[in-house]
Amino acid sequence: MTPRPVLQVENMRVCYRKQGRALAAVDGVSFELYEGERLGIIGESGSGKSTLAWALMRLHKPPTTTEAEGVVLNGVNLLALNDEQMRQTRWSQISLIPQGAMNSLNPVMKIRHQMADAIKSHESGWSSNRITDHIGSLLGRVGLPASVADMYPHELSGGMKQRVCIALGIVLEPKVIIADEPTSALDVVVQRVVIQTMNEVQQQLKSAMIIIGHDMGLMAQCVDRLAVMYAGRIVEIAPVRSFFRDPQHPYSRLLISSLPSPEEKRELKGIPGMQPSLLDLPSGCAFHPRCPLAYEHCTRTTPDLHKVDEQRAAACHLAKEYTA
Amino acid sequence: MKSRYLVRRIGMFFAVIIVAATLNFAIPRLAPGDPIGAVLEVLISRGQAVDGVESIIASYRERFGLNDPIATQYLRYITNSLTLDLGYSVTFFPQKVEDTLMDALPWTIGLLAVSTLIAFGLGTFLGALVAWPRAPRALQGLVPLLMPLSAVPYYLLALILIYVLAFTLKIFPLGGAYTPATKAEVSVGYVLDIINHAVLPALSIVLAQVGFWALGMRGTMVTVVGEDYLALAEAKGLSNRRIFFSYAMRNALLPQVTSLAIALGGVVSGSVLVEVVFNYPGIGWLLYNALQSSDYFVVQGVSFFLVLSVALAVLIVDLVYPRLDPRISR
Amino acid sequence: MLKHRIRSILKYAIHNPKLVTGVCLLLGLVLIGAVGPWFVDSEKARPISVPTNKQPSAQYPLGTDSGGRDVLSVMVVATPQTLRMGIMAGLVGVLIGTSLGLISAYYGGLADTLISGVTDTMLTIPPLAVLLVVAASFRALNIEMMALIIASLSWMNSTRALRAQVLSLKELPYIHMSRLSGLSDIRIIAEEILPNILPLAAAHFVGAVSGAILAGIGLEVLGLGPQDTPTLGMTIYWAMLYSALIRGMWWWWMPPILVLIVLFIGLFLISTALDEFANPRLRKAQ
Amino acid sequence: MNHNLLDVHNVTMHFGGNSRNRGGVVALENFTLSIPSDEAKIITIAGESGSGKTTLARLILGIIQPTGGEILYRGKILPQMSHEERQEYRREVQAIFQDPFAVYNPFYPIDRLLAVPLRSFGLAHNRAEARRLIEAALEQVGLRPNEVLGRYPHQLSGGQRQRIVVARSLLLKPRLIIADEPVSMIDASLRANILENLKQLRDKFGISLLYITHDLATAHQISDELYVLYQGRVAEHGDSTAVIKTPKHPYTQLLVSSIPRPDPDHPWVGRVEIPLNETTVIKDRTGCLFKERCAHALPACHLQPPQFVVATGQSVACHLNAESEAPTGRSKR
Repeated sequence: MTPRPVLQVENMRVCYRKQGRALAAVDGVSFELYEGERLGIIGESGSGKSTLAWALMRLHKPPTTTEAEGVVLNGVNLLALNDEQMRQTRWSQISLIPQGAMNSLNPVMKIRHQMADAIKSHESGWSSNRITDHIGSLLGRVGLPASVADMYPHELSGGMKQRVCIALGIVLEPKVIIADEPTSALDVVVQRVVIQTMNEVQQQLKSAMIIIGHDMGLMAQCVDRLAVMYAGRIVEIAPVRSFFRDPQHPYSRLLISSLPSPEEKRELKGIPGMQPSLLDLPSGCAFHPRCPLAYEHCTRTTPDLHKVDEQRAAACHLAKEYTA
Repeated sequence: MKSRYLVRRIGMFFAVIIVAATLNFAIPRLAPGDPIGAVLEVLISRGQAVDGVESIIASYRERFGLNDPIATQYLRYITNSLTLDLGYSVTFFPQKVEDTLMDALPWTIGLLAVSTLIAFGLGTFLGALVAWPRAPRALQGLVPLLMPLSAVPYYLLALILIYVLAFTLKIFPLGGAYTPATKAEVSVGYVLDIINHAVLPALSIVLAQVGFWALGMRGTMVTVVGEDYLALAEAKGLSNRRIFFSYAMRNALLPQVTSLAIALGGVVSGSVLVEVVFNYPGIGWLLYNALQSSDYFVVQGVSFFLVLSVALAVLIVDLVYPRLDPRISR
Repeated sequence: MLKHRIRSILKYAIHNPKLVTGVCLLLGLVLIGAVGPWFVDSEKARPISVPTNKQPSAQYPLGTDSGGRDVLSVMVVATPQTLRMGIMAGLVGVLIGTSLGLISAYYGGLADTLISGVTDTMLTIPPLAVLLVVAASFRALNIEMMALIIASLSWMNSTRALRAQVLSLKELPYIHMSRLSGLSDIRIIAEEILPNILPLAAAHFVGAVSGAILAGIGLEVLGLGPQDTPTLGMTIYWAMLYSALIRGMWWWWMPPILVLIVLFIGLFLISTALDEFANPRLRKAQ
Repeated sequence: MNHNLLDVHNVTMHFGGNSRNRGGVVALENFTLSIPSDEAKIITIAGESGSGKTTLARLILGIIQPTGGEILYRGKILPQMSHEERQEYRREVQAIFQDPFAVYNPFYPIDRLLAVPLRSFGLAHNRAEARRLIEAALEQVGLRPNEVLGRYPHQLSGGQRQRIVVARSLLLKPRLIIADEPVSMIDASLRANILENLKQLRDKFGISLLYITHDLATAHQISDELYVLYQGRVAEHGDSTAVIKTPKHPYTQLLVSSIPRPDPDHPWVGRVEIPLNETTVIKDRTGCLFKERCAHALPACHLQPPQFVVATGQSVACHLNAESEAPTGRSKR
């Protein structure tokens, strides 16, 4: 029985205003997230991946606009909800593990209160010791002593703060958890512990997870499917094994080849040029200035994300077309 | 961490008082002629027939012990100041300076403390609302109004208020703290009379200060609104009110309380001058009269009391601050 | 290199409504002092030079006071005096403040503990308290003396603010990089740190001028200002002494107050605009 | 007798509190390293945050002075150097910092970063020569001069800015560059280009490099020698390929195994336990610092392990290797 999709995003566009122009940080992104699945979203800085995460929770403020044909979470179109309904949905159905855990916790409030107010703002019936027990067990599940509940953020190390954010993210056992570069500021061993904790917690809850990052190695370790974003668009989406063995989009190939492999000391080859600024996007395929295979057609028409086979899709004129 | 912070703050309190007393001791000696000469010269020039001039001179000569070495004079002066023995008032001799001050102090404390607290509370709340993106847009209109108000000194605003509300519209009395010639007794009428007299002075202090606090708070709120923990609070689906009070304002309050401690000096000076404009019988009015009659030691006494009250207020704020910011107490 | 930077500052300044209004208000006041003497005989600002207590009329546009002075000429003479005192005190105050802030932050150690200790202590002492004792002891106070005394009590705020900014700048990698490029401490301060703190120093200069005038007026309202030349504060003192308010002589005390209010609002607008320029996050909030 | 280019001899750095009482933090303890002056090498100092690697960088650059031991440049410690020697030291020991944005004074265009050292070290006599040298250096690192000169820092990308800093080093023809996390804030795909530039410094210009990083994967690519620091002490040291391929110290093994491999078929093996009271700075510095977290802790671990030399020229501070060759250093208390 194929797992049913928990989240369906259809043609999402997020535009913000800069120097008087509307710029599409996320330009027509569509994907599906299945129950219990871990979807990775990878891209260089400025590719729009964090913008997408915050847009899913409708957290962008005017003048930034968020439109989409549909953002359906468990059958409910989030864009159709009014503010109060959306507020209720946040954290109970879809939660977020922030990037900079360093200052994502309120510095003058105990960890206990920062977890309790998330509960109280959604569940009115809970007694206070039920909340206290719940917080104690959550901290235990992320490998932290219950005494952390009565500490302030400045008394915790970076790794501990990040795990508090994970505990916070699952306090209402949401259907979808978005992790926005959860370990970018952490050392490699602490990063492994945080990822290990996140995976265990996600398996227990059976909730779907979107993990956003820029480290290919990390993605290979903790996602089932991987989407690559470039200049606000998804250019490739595929199961993680076939992605690494047989990347379809030239950008994915270059990303993989630029990685230092611990085996042998081969000559390092980075990707020439840099991520285009949204102010002067190249015509046609946004990657063509840096693409070794680019030809005349690429500079004119923007390739759409088309299926390459049953489970994979790529946005490149050269990628093969899937015929069912 | 906590005790070291306390010791430092109390140490600072005494340092400020000793520096103030030292200035009061040193400045007159830098002036041409000696302080007693200055006092006598004023008395003679006004040809005032003051009975007992000789005893005043004798008490001051003993008081200053002009032949004592400067160091002993200084030490005696400091110990006297610390024990609030501030010498004799020239005009109301033999009344002690500290007693005249003690009579006037309750009025100043009442007026100053009440209006400053109102102004700080109101201004902080308004400033927070103005900087809050989801606050009603109408509040933005307040900002251009608050700005000029906070630029104008208290006593100038006081003069305008007297002219408009007291002189022309006659809603409030022109000055003083109570209707003259009423005896002080604990009755509702008397209290109402005091309040009626206190409204204009308090209003001028509050109006002149509320703008300053609002703009200070707006500045800190703007930085706090951009912080990550606020974005996460919103992502957590907390209510707008909860985010505004316990996440945004709670954090923006910290620099605001520090700026309260710094601004107290200016607040006290401004309020003292408001008393002069309203003939309000606090230490400001006492100072004005002392200057008129060159009652030299009362002037020094008032100056010392000003510093004492500010240093005390700063100490209180410093003791309250760790309770607001756990990063200091723990 | 510099011309590009100055042009961008000017471009920012012109579009900033606060700065423009503030500067216009101040220019208006300066004009009173500069252009006034051509229309008005400044001799009439001296006591008993005109009939007393005259209503505003064609001959005396702003009427006369009980001391026999023409109020309009008093305004023309007094306004530049107060401005001059404020700017002198503000300049000296901010120069002391900036250099102390720079030295204590950049060199740290004993200098830092000493300077910050003195700064925090002096900050708690209200300037008026010290000015009282000084004014009461030195009877004859002229403008320059008052400016210097007030300046000696108005540097603390700028020291504290600039010390904080230099402390944060000092740790930035481009300072280490300049040291690695062989720049001496003096050149690092002059070429790397100073340009970045000028906007804040400018904002504090305007703040110090406003603070100095406030302290000066406070003294004058108590009668401790210069007796020989008319200033705005002394005019208010004489008006209060002769209870002009109750005698309904609005033309005596209203003009100095209006001039002062315009002055303070002008200075306030400029200092807020400069503050926003020095602190980009505030600027974004408009 | 020509001296080593750099000798870091038993250097200790203590912050806060005075050396006698227990207060304060030991950032670096008895660190020894030497760089020959005849052969250019890339030496990597790897460790997590709080391991003392940045402190080491600042010590060698002369930004801070050591509280114990000494740092000799060409056989002389900084205070003993004459003015000329110190100027020479200033020019020959350069740095590349982590944040490519904060290295530029926002008030000036980026040209200043290149022009100032030329002037203060007298490497160019007039503007034309300075311009020529700058353009040549920019081309060396793969940048087109007209694209970057005259621009302000915020108008350039992280990768471009970092390469300009490398170009600056080329201008000064230093003998040693301290690169403190030079690529950690650069996008993964652009890192390779900068690492290539760093390798060129050694291969084409004979400049030795002290590469400081928390990312062992990049260390393996470009460095000859590798030091692994833990809480201010050297856990392991030796040829970089040997240390990464066959790590002997349990901490190095944990570090190497925790590198997320970009290959789904090489997942992390087993679970990593972090002691509950995990704090960043370890107070009890007696014995081996890793004993709380070490799976194979022995009773001997309460004695601080000396550097045991393992056969392949690799030295390890861990009692597990006690049976190998006699310890080099004297056994600590």
